Amino acid sequence: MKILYFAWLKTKLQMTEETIPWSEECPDTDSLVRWMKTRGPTFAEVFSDLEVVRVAVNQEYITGNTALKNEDEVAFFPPVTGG
Amino acid sequence: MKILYFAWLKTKLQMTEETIPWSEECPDTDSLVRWMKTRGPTFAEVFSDLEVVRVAVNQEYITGNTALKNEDEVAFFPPVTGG
Amino acid sequence: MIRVQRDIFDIGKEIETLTNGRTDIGAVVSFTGLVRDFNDGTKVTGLSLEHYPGMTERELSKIEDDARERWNLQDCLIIHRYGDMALGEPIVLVITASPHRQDAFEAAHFLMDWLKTKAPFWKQEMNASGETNWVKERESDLKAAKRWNSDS
Amino acid sequence: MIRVQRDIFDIGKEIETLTNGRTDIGAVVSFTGLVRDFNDGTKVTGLSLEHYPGMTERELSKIEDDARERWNLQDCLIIHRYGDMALGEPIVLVITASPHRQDAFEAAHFLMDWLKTKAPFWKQEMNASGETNWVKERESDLKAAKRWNSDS
Repeated sequence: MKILYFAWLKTKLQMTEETIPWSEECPDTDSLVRWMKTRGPTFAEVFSDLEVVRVAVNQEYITGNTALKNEDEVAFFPPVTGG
Repeated sequence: MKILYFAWLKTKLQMTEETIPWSEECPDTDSLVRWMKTRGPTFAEVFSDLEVVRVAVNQEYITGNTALKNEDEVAFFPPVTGG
Repeated sequence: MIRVQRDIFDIGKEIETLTNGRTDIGAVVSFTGLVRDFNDGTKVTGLSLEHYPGMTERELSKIEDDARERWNLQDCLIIHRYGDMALGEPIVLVITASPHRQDAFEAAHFLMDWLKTKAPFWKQEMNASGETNWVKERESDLKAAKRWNSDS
Repeated sequence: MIRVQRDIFDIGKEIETLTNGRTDIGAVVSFTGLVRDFNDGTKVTGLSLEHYPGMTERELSKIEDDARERWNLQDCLIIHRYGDMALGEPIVLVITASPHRQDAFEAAHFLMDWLKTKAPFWKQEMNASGETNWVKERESDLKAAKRWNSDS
């Protein structure tokens, strides 16, 4: 799976993009977020308040837990501030 | 008094402007309109439906009967359709 | 600012002039009214606008003052043409500038709605047979103008 | 139509392109968002916009489709820039064209309100000390977007 980070998530994690192989431990977005929190203090901090983190799968906003496949693109970003 | 006509009032009366000396018979806009109706069939027709005739005195819309002086400018016109 | 003129105007140039060199404006809204080839189901071939010189400027200035009182505007321009106009030509331009988009949008909409029922302009349409006729007042314009009354 | 680009754009030219040669348009509304020197009481010296290529275009297209469904629009253009921008430069442009002004006004306002809360752009402001910080979501933008939901 391709994982993308934008805005302050990118700045804090010092990463714009990474590839994670799909595994049975992370079959959906909820479990992916739980796993993210275990990757160290910075990840734990970034994913601590899910109110300020939006999730998109294959460039579409998701509402609620969403199943993931190995070829999916998952993006994490803050509320948008364009315009 | 200077009297101005616009849009279809001007077309029907075939007149854009005229000067009428102030008289005691027409001390205000209501009496001026009454007098207008007596000037012949075209005038009577133009002033027959006051719902579609707006009146301005000295370039300000009036609401209700308004006193007139000899130096006043009185304008008669239909509801506006600009923009 | 208001301008009543016979000549055509350049929308882009007017927006440019209003915003040029300023860094405090966050939102600019423009409205342009154009001569349409159809009105009330009738084909139109041209338009002529009559106005009441003097009173037109007074009314437009009042409308501008009203808008500036109600909304946070940094600048405001109304241009209205009179005389003969071809299809597709602009008739009227309203530009509003504000720190916030809500103000710019509402003020521009208000300016158009009030101008439509207050500024002494009268449209005369020409059709394909060469006939001219005076455009009638629209109920929808009266309603549109009224809704800004209930606010105050 | 939507366009996501780094380059600056010319508002007048975009309006001209959209209306040129047409005689069926009665009303054109444009909205331009500009880089302001102040935000939330802090002096701003420059702006940088990040976006999510691919998703940005999808979201803007959806927003345009929504507007075209809700209002009678003859044309519609959204241009949004990304990258570095100087004070006073335009960030976003929305143009709507309709036979009627109510439709053009409402659709443009809707497009901006929805774009603000849906299109994946993120602003980073620079201040006089050379610090950069990510702009926070505004409660007022969420409210502005919500009012278009109750309509449907």
